[in-house]
Amino acid sequence: MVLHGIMDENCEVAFQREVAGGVFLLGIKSHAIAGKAAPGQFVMVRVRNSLSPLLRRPFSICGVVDGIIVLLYMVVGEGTEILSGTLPGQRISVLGPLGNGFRLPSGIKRIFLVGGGMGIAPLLFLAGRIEPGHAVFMAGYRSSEKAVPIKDLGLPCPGIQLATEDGSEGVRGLVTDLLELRIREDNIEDPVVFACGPVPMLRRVSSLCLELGIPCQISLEAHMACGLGACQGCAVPGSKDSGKVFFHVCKDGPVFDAGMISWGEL
Amino acid sequence: MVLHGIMDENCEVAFQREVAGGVFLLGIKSHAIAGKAAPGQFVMVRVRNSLSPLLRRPFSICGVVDGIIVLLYMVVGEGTEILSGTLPGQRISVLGPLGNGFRLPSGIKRIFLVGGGMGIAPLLFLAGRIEPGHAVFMAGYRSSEKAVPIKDLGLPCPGIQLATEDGSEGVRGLVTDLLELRIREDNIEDPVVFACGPVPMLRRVSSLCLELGIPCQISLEAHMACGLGACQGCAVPGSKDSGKVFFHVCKDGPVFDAGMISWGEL
Amino acid sequence: MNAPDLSVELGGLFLKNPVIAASGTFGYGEEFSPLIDINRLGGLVVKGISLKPRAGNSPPRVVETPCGMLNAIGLANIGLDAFIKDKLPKLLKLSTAIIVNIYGHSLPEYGELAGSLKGIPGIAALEVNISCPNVDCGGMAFGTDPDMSARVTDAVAAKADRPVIVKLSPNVTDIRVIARAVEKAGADAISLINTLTGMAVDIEKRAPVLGNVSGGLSGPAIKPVALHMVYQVARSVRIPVIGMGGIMNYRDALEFIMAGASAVQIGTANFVNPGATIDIIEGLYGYCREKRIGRLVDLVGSISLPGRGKKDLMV
Amino acid sequence: MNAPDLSVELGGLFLKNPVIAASGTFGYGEEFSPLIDINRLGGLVVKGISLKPRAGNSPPRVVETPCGMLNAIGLANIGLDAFIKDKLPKLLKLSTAIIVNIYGHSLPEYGELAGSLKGIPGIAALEVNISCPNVDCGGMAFGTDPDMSARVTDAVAAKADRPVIVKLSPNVTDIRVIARAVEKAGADAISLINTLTGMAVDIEKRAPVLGNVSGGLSGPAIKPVALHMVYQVARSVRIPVIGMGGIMNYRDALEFIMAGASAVQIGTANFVNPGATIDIIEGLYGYCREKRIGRLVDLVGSISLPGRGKKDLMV
Ligand SMILES: Cc1cc2nc3c(=O)[nH]c(=O)nc-3n(C[C@H](O)[C@H](O)[C@H](O)COP(=O)(O)OP(=O)(O)OC[C@H]3O[C@@H](n4cnc5c(N)ncnc54)[C@H](O)[C@@H]3O)c2cc1C
Ligand SMILES: Cc1cc2nc3c(=O)[nH]c(=O)nc-3n(C[C@H](O)[C@H](O)[C@H](O)COP(=O)(O)OP(=O)(O)OC[C@H]3O[C@@H](n4cnc5c(N)ncnc54)[C@H](O)[C@@H]3O)c2cc1C
Ligand SMILES: Cc1cc2nc3c(=O)[nH]c(=O)nc-3n(C[C@H](O)[C@H](O)[C@H](O)COP(=O)(O)O)c2cc1C
Ligand SMILES: Cc1cc2nc3c(=O)[nH]c(=O)nc-3n(C[C@H](O)[C@H](O)[C@H](O)COP(=O)(O)O)c2cc1C
Ligand code: FES
Ligand code: FES
Repeated sequence: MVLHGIMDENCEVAFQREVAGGVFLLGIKSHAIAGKAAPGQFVMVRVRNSLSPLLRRPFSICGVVDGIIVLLYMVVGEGTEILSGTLPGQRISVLGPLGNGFRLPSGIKRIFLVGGGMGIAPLLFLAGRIEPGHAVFMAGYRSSEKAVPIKDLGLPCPGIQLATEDGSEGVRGLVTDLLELRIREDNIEDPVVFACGPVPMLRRVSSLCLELGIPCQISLEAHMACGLGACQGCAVPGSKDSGKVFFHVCKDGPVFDAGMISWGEL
Repeated sequence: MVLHGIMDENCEVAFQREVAGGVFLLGIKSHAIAGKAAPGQFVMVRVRNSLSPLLRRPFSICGVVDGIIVLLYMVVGEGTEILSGTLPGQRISVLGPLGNGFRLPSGIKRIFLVGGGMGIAPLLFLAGRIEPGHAVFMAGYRSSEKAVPIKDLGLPCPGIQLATEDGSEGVRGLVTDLLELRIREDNIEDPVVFACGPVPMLRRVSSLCLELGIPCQISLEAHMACGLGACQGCAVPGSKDSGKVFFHVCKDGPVFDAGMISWGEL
Repeated sequence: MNAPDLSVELGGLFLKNPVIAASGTFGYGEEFSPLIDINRLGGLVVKGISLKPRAGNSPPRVVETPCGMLNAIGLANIGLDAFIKDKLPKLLKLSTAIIVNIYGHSLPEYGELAGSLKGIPGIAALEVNISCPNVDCGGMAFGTDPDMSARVTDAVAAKADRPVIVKLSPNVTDIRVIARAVEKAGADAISLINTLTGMAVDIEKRAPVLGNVSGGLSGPAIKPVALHMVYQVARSVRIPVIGMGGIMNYRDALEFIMAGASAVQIGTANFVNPGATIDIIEGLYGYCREKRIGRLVDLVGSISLPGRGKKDLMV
Repeated sequence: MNAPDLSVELGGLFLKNPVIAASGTFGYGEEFSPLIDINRLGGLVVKGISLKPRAGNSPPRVVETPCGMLNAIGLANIGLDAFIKDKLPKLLKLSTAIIVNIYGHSLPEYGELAGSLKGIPGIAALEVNISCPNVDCGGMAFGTDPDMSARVTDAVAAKADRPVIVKLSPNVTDIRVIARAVEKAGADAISLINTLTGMAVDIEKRAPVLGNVSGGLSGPAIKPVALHMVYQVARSVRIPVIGMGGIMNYRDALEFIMAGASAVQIGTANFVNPGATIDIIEGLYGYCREKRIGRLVDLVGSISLPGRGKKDLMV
């Protein structure tokens, strides 16, 4: 599902809010990009008009509300630090929507959305497109401080099962344990898994789903220069089955069937 | 008059105000630097905490009020553009006070302060140290839009004679014409000239004063890296009389006796 | 005043304006077509093509550095046959000069590439990459040795039926020597610079960031180095020079043109601003109009050098 | 845990920590003494000294570039005699290693400089600049040729009675060749990199910005190039390597150390942050404490290289 109509727009910031420790919800006005965006797609943001940082930063689209693209991001380095200082009314350059996006299955399925950390961002957008009651949303964090209060984001909000590694909120443990428990023990008909998060988590989700024969789409990250498929910078190794040595996250992805990726090399 | 006690301080911005088209008055809180600063000295400002722009920007100290260093600057490039966006309460790193400063003559003299454009900045500081009535302040600008409303700066304010090149305010012409008129025609006892501004203006002032045997101190600019006399980047050619091939603006200057400089090479 | 004339001629290659998208940063053109009107470009250099397809290096392949980026793509490309079959037909529908960037692992491979592209109508020129630092066999070795550079140039020029641009590596002691060698060997134009070799270390992992350890540095960080080499080469050869390295806007482009470049290529800037090429064309146009410059070519190499002044005087 | 040990030994030169102020950026030390406690530095390299005083190049001498700066100071210095008489006595009162950077216009001059500094107690080491790109006679020529580099090294080592550090130019095709040549000729340590040659054009004046046309590029922009050369040289010689080029903070310093540098020099960063050297010492100290690293030297060259992975595979 490669979409056309990519735009580079100098957009006004609608809102910027710290929703958890170092985690920000950013609203950017762009009817054009918002109108085309599909769950799983991302944008490349120029955090300021300067030679440093030089490259744009990729962020998943977390939702679209009234012509506003919503991003959910964590401050991890200089780029996100600068971005978090951008105020409503200021303008930033946004390139998108980029990438393929998730493919929702037809027919009634039991859909598991499994997000680790900021990996919940594209899944929240996806959740909004699924009929209520058909999806289970599982989110995992290190600790409660980093846990995003999903209900307060102003986005269509699924019911959430939470896991924290230190047990400070929700179930103690990894979100993959949550998933494994549900998926192995319950008698679930036609489950489908969508996952996004850190590589070790995705590796675990993938192997679980591959083992159980459950369809699974994961969204990957890679360092990017262009986001457009032009530079070939964002390579990830393809599995033997995929028939490809490398995929490019920005164009072939960021969403891949779990079986396409050579997890051992990632 | 080389002063010691240079400091590098991360200072709070006290105020920032656009006083003319693209000209800003910036107040920076530093009791330490303000306490040591003398007219003619300058500071090196890091316009933001980032690798680009890399180097600090030099600005003359325009005045000192209640532990606040006041700078008057014009937006000409990226550094000054960024600086002009700094808001009260934010912090910027300031290195100073640097350079030698003006040497006020002893005894009663007739003091002419001649500033072109932003060259008025160090002269305003100097004017505040001269007994009222002993100094004539002449300021020249391209046009009235760029003319700084000196009375509104909140600094000790001398009487001003204004020249604009287009005649839109004050006398039409160059500030050097004003000076020449006064200095040649009036019967002035013991005149002394202090000047700061663009090189062509300073060249004219210097040759006039050298011709008439009037003591003249001028403040020069040069591209700087360190501001401390360490890099030797800020060289200006010395006159034959000076006995030096080059002076360094940051350490030997920025204030020089007009006769020390090889004006033809500048 | 008439509209300024931005057109240039580069050793038989005619461009409507001097702004060319650089190899490896513009894909096969189509990637940017949703964003800009590619027909407005002076030209477009495609990603470097080899005889056989190549998958490229292990990731990570790109990393940001201060005002620049390192890439170790490893010359990943679809190979000559797929290029001619799948990409070229679309490219040749564009009304901009299509320049095919080629590289080989041996002299015969370079010759074979040039031979295979012979006779295909529409290809405006060949750009010969003797300078990519990412492939341990070939690449580097050719471009850093004047003799090998000349032999590659000769191998391509002997087979090519259109202008041959040789693209130089900056990772050399004296680039003028290489430039003169390829000029003598039959190059119609020279382009420079390719990337400087560099590296980044991940101090958390205590490992190189790039899967390939080292990579090529591009972007504004290298502009001063590129500009100096363009200046040096332009004064050392009679064939036209195409300058690149960190050009982000029309002012940067003018620096290269005034230093001696007849045309410029835009690489990394496309990632930061996909409209960079168009903005630069418009900027050059506006500059010429404002300064009443009838033909942009009159600016080429127009800097005046300072007198000796007090340089190197004893105190 | 005990306090981490930051001390290093560089071919007979002992430093309490691996952070050294780089030549030309720290004057003769006194310029920074109002701002930092110079005694805390591992060492301090003075501005390059020649036999006779030199006034240096015509201004402008410095210009900012993206994440970097160009300088064309032209090795302005007070000359050997004035240095020994006026500057050295004050310097030798400091409790940090004083390293004297020297350069000559001929082999005998290099030898004479080393000879004149012989026997002066307190000088910790000589750093031989064979790499300054700003002087048209000498400088460049020595450092870009392995043979000449070796002969300069030999000339100095023959006369010197303390460790000889040879400082390499990055403006070469293969820096490993030069490094091995100076090692063989008797260098006790190697420092690198000096500046990359670069240029800037003033498009308003249509002239080079620098009075000297070209200058040396330093600062963060060159860090990737410097890091790669340090990595290469550290793997090619047995003598210790001192790394520099764009180090702004302790994380940058760690990149160089992990890539193979036993010590680092801090240049341009001193202009941006006069406390840079001290901040870096404290940063390294804090890092070692946090990571429970007893001796910083254990980090030298500690990066692990990736397996070949899929590098250079065909599709
Ligand atoms: C398709 C995609 C979607 C993403 N969606 C989100 C999201 O919704 N929310 C969120 O918080 N983060 C997301 N990320 C990660 C985000 O791009 C990085 O956290 C961000 O680029 C870090 O920039 P920095 O300057 O703060 O960090 P630095 O570490 O200083 O960045 C240095 C360089 O590395 C790159 N980089 C660093 N970390 C990553 C990473 N994880 N992935 C890709 N490049 C990286 C940066 O883009 C930059 O070029 C996404 C990444 C990708 C590829
Ligand atoms: C001792 C001294 C005192 C000064 N006092 C004042 C003052 O009171 N008010 C004021 O408005 N300006 C003053 N200037 C000039 C001021 O430093 C420059 O306008 C400023 O550095 C421009 O920075 P930019 O990034 O906006 O411009 P850019 O042109 O983008 O700067 C690029 C580089 O060139 C340097 N540069 C550019 N113009 C000058 C210049 N005229 N002098 C020195 N370096 C320059 C910058 O510092 C920077 O390193 C003074 C300069 C000196 C040397
Ligand atoms: C991601 C990337 C891939 C590149 N691939 C090629 C290539 O295949 N062939 C080539 O000759 N140059 C290649 N280059 C070099 C550029 O064409 C250009 O010479 C260099 O990046 C300097 O210009 P810039 O600073 O404007 O990017 C590549 C550069 C980048 C950044
Ligand atoms: C203004 C300036 C003057 C320099 N003078 C000398 C010198 O006299 N001798 C020398 O060996 N290196 C000299 N250098 C080079 C530095 O010592 C250092 O090698 C280079 O700047 C790279 O390090 P950096 O990026 O940390 O500045 C000078 C550098 C600068 C910026
Ligand atoms: S980021 Fe350029 S191809 Fe994916
Ligand atoms: S700016 Fe460094 S010596 Fe004057």
